[in-house]
Amino acid sequence: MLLILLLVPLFGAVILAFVGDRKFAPEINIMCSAATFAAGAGLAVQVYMHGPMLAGGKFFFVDAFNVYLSVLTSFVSMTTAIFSRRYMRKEREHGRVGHMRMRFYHAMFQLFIFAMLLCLLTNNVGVLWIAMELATLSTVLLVSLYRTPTAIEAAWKYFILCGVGIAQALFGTVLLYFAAERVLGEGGEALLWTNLSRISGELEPTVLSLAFVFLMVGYGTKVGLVPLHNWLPDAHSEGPTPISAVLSGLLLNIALYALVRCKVLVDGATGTHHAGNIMMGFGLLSILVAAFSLLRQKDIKRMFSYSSIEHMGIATFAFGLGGTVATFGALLHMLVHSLAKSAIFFTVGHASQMHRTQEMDKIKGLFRGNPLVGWGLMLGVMAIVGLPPFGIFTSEFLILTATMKNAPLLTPFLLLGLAVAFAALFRRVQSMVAGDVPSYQKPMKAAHVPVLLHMALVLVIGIYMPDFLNKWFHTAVELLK
Amino acid sequence: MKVYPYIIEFLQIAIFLGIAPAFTGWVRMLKCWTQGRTSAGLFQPYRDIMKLFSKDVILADNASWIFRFTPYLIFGTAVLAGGIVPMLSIDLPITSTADVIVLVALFAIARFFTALAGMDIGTAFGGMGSSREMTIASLAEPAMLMAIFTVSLASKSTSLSQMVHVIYSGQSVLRPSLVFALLAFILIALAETGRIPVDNPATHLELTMIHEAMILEYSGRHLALIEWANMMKLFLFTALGIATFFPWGIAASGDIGFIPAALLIMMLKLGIAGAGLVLLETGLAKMRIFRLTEFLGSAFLLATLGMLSYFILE
Amino acid sequence: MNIIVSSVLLLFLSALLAPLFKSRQRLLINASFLLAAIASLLGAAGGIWVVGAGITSKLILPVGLPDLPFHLRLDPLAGFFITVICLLSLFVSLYSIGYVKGYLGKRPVTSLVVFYGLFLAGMLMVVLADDALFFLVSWEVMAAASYFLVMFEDELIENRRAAFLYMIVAHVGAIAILLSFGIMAGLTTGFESFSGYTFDAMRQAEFPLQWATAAFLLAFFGFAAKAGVVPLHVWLPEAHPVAPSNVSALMSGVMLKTAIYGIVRVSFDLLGGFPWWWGAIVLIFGLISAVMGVLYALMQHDLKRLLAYHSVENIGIILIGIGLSMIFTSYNMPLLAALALIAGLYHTMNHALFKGLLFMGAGAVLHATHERNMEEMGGLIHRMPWTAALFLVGCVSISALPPFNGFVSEWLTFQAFLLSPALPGPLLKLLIPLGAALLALTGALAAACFVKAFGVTFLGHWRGSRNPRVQEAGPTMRLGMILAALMCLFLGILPTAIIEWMDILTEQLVGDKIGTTAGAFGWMWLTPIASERASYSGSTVFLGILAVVAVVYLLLHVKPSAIHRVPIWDCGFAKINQRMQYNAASFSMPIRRIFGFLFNIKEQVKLTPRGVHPAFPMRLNYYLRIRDRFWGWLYKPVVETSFRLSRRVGRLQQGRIQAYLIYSFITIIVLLVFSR
Amino acid sequence: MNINIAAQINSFLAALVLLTAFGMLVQRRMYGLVHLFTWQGLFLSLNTAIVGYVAGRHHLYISSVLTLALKVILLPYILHVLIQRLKVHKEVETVINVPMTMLIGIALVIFSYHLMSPVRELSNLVTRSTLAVALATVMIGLLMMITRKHAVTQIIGFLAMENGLFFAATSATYGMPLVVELGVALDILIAAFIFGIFFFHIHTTFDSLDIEQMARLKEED
Repeated sequence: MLLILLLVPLFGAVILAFVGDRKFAPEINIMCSAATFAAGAGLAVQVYMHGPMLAGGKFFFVDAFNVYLSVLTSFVSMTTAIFSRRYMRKEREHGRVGHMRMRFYHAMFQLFIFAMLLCLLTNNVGVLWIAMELATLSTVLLVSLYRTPTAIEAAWKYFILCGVGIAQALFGTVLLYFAAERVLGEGGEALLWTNLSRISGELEPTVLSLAFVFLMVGYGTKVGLVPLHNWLPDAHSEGPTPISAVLSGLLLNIALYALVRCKVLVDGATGTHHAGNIMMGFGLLSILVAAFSLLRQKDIKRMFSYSSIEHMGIATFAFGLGGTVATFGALLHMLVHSLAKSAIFFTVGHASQMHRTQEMDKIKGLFRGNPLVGWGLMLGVMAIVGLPPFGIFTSEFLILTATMKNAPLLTPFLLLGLAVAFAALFRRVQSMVAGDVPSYQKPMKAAHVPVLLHMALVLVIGIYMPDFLNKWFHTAVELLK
Repeated sequence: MKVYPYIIEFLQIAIFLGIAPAFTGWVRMLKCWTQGRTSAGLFQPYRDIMKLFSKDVILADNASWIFRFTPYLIFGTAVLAGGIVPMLSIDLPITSTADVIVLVALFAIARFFTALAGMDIGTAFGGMGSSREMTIASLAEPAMLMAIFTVSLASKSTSLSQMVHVIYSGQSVLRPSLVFALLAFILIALAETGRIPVDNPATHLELTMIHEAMILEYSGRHLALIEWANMMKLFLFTALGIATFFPWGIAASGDIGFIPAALLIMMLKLGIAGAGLVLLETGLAKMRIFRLTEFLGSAFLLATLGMLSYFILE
Repeated sequence: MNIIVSSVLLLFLSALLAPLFKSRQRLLINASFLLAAIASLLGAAGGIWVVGAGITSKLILPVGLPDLPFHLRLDPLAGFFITVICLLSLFVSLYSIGYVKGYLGKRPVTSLVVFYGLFLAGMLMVVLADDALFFLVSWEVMAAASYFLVMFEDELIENRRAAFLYMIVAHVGAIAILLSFGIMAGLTTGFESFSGYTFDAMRQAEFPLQWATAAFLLAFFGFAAKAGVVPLHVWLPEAHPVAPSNVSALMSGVMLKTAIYGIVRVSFDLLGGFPWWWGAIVLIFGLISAVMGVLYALMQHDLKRLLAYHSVENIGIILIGIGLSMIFTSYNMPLLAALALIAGLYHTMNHALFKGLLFMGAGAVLHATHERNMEEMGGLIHRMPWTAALFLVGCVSISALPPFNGFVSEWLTFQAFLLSPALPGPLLKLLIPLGAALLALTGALAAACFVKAFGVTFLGHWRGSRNPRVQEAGPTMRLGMILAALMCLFLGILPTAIIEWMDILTEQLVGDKIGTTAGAFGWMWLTPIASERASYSGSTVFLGILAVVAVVYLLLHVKPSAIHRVPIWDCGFAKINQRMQYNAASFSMPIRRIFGFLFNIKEQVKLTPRGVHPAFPMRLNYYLRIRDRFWGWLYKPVVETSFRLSRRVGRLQQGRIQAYLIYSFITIIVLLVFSR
Repeated sequence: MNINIAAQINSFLAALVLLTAFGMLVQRRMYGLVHLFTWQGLFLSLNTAIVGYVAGRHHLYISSVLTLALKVILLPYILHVLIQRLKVHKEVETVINVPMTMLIGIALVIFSYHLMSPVRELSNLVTRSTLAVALATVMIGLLMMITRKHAVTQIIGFLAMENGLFFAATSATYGMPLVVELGVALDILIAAFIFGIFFFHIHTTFDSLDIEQMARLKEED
């Protein structure tokens, strides 16, 4: 099951590379992703039945934490594939992408998914790093798909900054390995997460605290934490929308996942709350900076990428905070945020296609022009700013509660950030959805399935959390203790 | 149950209806004397009302039902108020329907509808009258209530008969708070009943008139009712002042025997009060409308002083 | 319980069905608003029964957080507010059937219908909620739904601005409420478990004073923001006028009351045992809102805006009652506390009814004339007599004139004021009566304001330049208004019955009731505390006036005398036209002069004189603009600061990749130093 | 060859690596940079081989060969080709304020030494003393990327960082597990192709490789 999950996208990439830009390429893309999702679901059931498991000779490892993320990843990638079918077709009609690039796009999309799943499922911290780098590389050229000067600039920044960051992470990994080797002895065993987590208590604290700095900076760059975030708005705003959706919906989650794994080890080793404090610091900084930057955005996708920074900040903060409630909230937050945010990006993509621009001042009258896009965007934003009954409210409620308990003095800052972000997002979105239809707005058939699906899920999770999810989260919380 | 109180009640209302014009006449008569004119006599108001009743009604084209309904309402409230204020006897059955706050509210209703009637025809004068009337009222009412509160603090009640009873039964002879309250009350009464220096009942000079401006379009029985109600209002305020501040001589119990005496004493007091009113009116000059804030402000100040002095001195 | 829940479900149903009938708008309107009306009827019945029987029932829904499912609790307090909400929503739903049809052919009304249902359901859920999470969820559902209702006619920029402002204020308020609940929950269980978030736990818990104060202040801030208490009221006169009138009726009438409910619930029920100055705070803010609200209302010439400012005023009056009650409670005088609380709650119900009535009337006018500016109206009483009469009832009630309901609650409040000398503190003794004077001022000004509102709108001649075809409101609209008007009268002349019905509330909240004494003189005398203290019988006043009027009328019409209709006399002035009438601005001019210092007034007169003599100007332009001072004081600074900050933050993203590399470089160095 | 000779060679090579790193920091010419980079790669692979020999870790030979192939032959070749294709070989880049950068570099060396001293205490490998050098190389690579304004030089700086990391791996733990080494190599390969493509894109769109002009996406106004 697990191998299927990994192999499908890999072969999908190869196949699509050959299929190229035939008429049915998007369908194949969708099929591959669907298969991936099916496999992921199967795996989830397996884990739900028999609990955590090792596979492929200790090479792969599945537990409550990464299984739900991998299901999420495969799911969102499937919906994104569905969305991108219509979207990219439109883009072709607009003549923004050519034959060669479509081929490239589809192949890279699958490769990207493969990289992310590998990240999640591998048991080897080194391989985790490699997969992460792979994920970066596979998306770099997707970001520059349109070959406009800004797109190339964005991609370049993405490439360089993430490359540098990830390099730091590798150094951190080396140090980790060094520390582990002294306990576990030589050989590849020493990089296996299962072993590491088992003996994390005996690892050398000084080394690990050093290692964590590099890991933090490395993976933090990919999570998009301030002040390492600068690549993120550019990359999100310049790439094709499906890519923006998966970038902020999934990739950030994956990076955060890696970071959290490392944090657990470090905490285990040092026995202090050192790593947690660092993460909290980064998280809070990200929330505030992102919230205030939101106020002055003109480009719609840029704005939502900043909101992604903010939410990643919240999740990081919560993980840093630790404790049952906060961790639970953080896990939930990762889930609902990626659902809601990708849904938003879908609608945003359609909106900007309808107006042939990403400038928010020019986007108007979505309610009238295309109710689905308009309401989808509105509801998505209401979810993302944390209005009940959507799931993000629940997670933020939990996180706030935990904050009030453990770090009451930080609560006002958190709330300030949330309030400002609320105001900023609402101000813009309202002016986009409301009002009369401008003359230059082109009607179009929107891909409604993904949007509705995501919003429905977010809503349901908000008011009723299914039991298995609850169980998973609780076991995951136990793991991350 | 006792019958007498109800008899007294009706007696009082009847007397009230009957005497009110005479009191106005009395005031006018004194005024003529002080100004060296020959007066039309005590009963001129009756003649006026009669005349108006016998005349037909001249109604503007666009007068609505409000315009026609208002006179009756004003009259009704006036009569009801007359039933409430204890003039002859303390325990009147109706008194307990309404305490002094309700009394103020009754006047407010009348004012409300008069003002509406003023705007109904859509003339400049009507609107001006209504606007000014409501402005003055909105300043006068708080002062009025402050004065009343002072008294009701002293008598631990807002029910009129109770207030009168407490003061009557001599627990309070010449308290400073009451003195202040009385002064305030006089100023307010001048404002409420539209006398000089606030308003001049005897003129139709466009820019100075307030109350007259509102009822400019009325005629016939409507006007009669309004005039009569105004006379009652004047009478009522005087009676109220007398009852709350100088109740001595009023019939303490619901015994019919005391009534004639009470009636006489009341007449006497009214006479004196009217004289006082005339002295004030001839002494003062009509104020500009924006000076009224000072006038009513001082009334409010006095009332407040009364209340403070109740807490501080007593 | 089940009745209420079922009514909530019905409302959801009406909301959910709407999209299905997208295509059949007329059917949609009839069906869904009828459904809403039925639901409200159910709710009202349930509420009345619950309060009457004084029962408390609970329910735990299987949804929500795994550790914190949604708790519902229906006690008399909730029942009372449900009654208020449902009564008005019943009338308004009936009214809406006619009103919303006015949009047919202009715009799709689906969203209006959907959010109307959600809005009502949200309000009911707020009242039912028995744990912090569910409370906040329903609170925000209510806020969001009403936000969309305000934005219904979204092509107008002013509507969007208003809606946005409303949303922001509401959300900030919600955050404050969340914090206050957080504090309470934390003190109950130390965040160990989520059970701390249930209201039951908060009831049981004992809070240290300083924390309780913090919680109370936060909650008061949040609820005040919702209720539009000065200085947080600025959103209210923006948002209420631009909403469709049936919605503004609900928003003004009952949505603000959920905030009142919150204040009562938190202070009396959850926290309890407060010091006197909490009450003083509530009282003071109540007084300020009352006076400022009515003064600002006087300056308006937009009918619905005027009404919105009156909501601020009336919320103030309600808070006065509650504040007094809190003060009395803190000095352990249950009877007086009960009196004051009854006054506040009674006014809550009254305001719901007459403000709803007034907004419905204003809506009818808007519906007929497509005009909100009073300066353009006049003489409507001839063209729409029903609306005029019903609006008049509303005016009389809100101006606190007997025998209508507004007077009863105001009278009770006065009584509460007059009993304040019983308080120990000399300071309170001296100051509270002044509050009574302010209340009196408010009442008188309100009367002035409504003379203006009614007079300018319905009386005189038509002032407008264009002259639209105006016809009377439709039957359903009239039905809604008539019912509300009747309720106003009923509450006015039979207060004792209502108060005996409400007694259970005060009994539970402050531990005493005034009902028995109120009933002492039989059903028609309202005598709180003691009969020699004070007494009022609305019915007698009503009947008395009625009798006298009838008698006089009959006497005068025994012999029929002609009524001659003639042109206006007006002191014999020649040809008067409608531009010579007093209008809204000129009516309120004296008061504007007197209280001018409170407003931000810009007034200018432009004369363009004819050549011959400056004394005979060709034309004269008069320009008047009155602004709410609180804009400049409170809101502008916040906005400007945040934008300045965001400009600062923007510098981070300055484009050059080297700079970004430097960031990460420095970050590493700093962290290394920090963790070495 | 006994341990301490090996250690001496090892640290000598480390010194050379550091030297080349500094050289790159101040080298103005493209080709010069590429040559320096090649040298660095060579030293690395030598070092790896020796360490492998001393520590008897045979998979280190593989990675040393990999390094040789990748960083001494392939990458420099690619760079050469690109530089010629894009005609940037004549371009001489102005390095701002050489002494300053040098000083910062030195400070970095000291800092990383200070930083790595605890690790050094713990380690009992021959190569333990070179860990500091590895970190310093990484840092200097980063510093180089910061100071340079040319796409190619930035990439070279990036690769230098990669070298440093590799060096760190060998010197801290006698190299990572083989699978990781392979993966890293693969990644670097892909990266090489990607930046190759990039150079062309940038050159075609901006008709120069100066990244100063890639500063349009910004917030401040």
